[in-house]
Amino acid sequence: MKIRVKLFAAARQTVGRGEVEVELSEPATVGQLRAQLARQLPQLAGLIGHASFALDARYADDAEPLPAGAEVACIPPVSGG
Amino acid sequence: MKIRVKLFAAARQTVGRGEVEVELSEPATVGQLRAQLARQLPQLAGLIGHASFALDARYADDAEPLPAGAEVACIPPVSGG
Amino acid sequence: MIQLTHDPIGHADVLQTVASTAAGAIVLFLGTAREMTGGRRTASLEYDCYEAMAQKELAALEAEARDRWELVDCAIVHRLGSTGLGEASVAIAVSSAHRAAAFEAGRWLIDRIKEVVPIWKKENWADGTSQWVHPGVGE
Amino acid sequence: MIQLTHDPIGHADVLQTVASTAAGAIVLFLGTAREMTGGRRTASLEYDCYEAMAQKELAALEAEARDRWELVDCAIVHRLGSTGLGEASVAIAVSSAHRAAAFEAGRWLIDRIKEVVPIWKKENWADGTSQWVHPGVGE
Repeated sequence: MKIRVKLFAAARQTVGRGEVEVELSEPATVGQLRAQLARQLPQLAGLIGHASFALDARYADDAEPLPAGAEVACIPPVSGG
Repeated sequence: MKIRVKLFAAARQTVGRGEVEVELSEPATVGQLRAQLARQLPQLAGLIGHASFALDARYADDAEPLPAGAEVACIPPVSGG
Repeated sequence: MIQLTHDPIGHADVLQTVASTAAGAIVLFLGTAREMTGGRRTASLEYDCYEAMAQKELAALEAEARDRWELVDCAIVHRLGSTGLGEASVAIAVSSAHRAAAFEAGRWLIDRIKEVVPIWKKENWADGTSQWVHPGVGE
Repeated sequence: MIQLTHDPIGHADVLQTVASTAAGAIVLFLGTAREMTGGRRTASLEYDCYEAMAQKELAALEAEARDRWELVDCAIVHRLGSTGLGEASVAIAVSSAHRAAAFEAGRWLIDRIKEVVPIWKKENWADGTSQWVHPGVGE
């Protein structure tokens, strides 16, 4: 399945856009998405290793399944406030 | 010696003015002033027992001597803020 | 900056006093006149003050706070006289490079002010009675 | 009240939001853009945000704060986009009957915001370089 992943901050800047598409075999977990995203964007591998992921705007563990149609986002360590 | 004592809050309201005069034999301490003030204003004895005293706008212990000419104030428990 | 005032406290001015590009954090504390206390309704508050001593004590607390924490700036304003419901009786603003100092100094200042600064509050109750507040003194 | 805004934060409005005659204490925290960080000079900050999620996370933090402490009201505003030196990036206002709750909730909220809310800061350094801040990620 194709997953669109939202990118922010350094990830968005490095890639040059706010979203990337990742191809994963079904069923897939957040952890498999993380691994595939790091392979696809080696220049972001360090950041992706420290990032969290969100499904439908909610933090998700690596073990969670990726439901089809979910809004997926890569959340590098935050620095607001 | 005659000591003028500034009064505030409930003490000022009860006495009806912001200052009272107390007669003490010299030399006198803050503690002796406290005792004499309570005798002179029995309606304030409870408050005076819980009050602090200030000499020249600085908290003073009962043991401190009363210097002639100091500005003396009775400081009942505070409730600002 | 220490101020005793019979006018309403302008918290924007107090914040402005401590603002700085050296600060990463500002904490403003406002003590405000609450309507209900232990089931009784307040109509207004009134503050009495030994002004010369309150100035000294507040300045000493500001100096001690600057000693204990790395502050950029510090301002304390206390209202005197009649204070309406919801109005601020005290404003404390503290700025610092990092937030811990501003929070800790702000909290410490209001705690100490309530212990040592010669200012007294009178509750003007809605039932028409009134009462000077002297903590620890039996009624 | 939760708000994400590209405009300068009006702290008077934020305070107004939490003001109440039920409150005896208001704590306002402002995070402000500091000029010097570890010896380097900042020209401005810029904030990126995953807005849908930040709204949810901020609302969850507000709800948890109201659960943990007896609050009268609570307001959180975060600035997005370019933020000049001295300007506020975040404002948190908490009102409560007694001061302990307002101080503790205010401190807890800013600590938690810095841990979980998907907002990111870019330092635009005065030397013309810039850098997104991702704590814990090696440079």
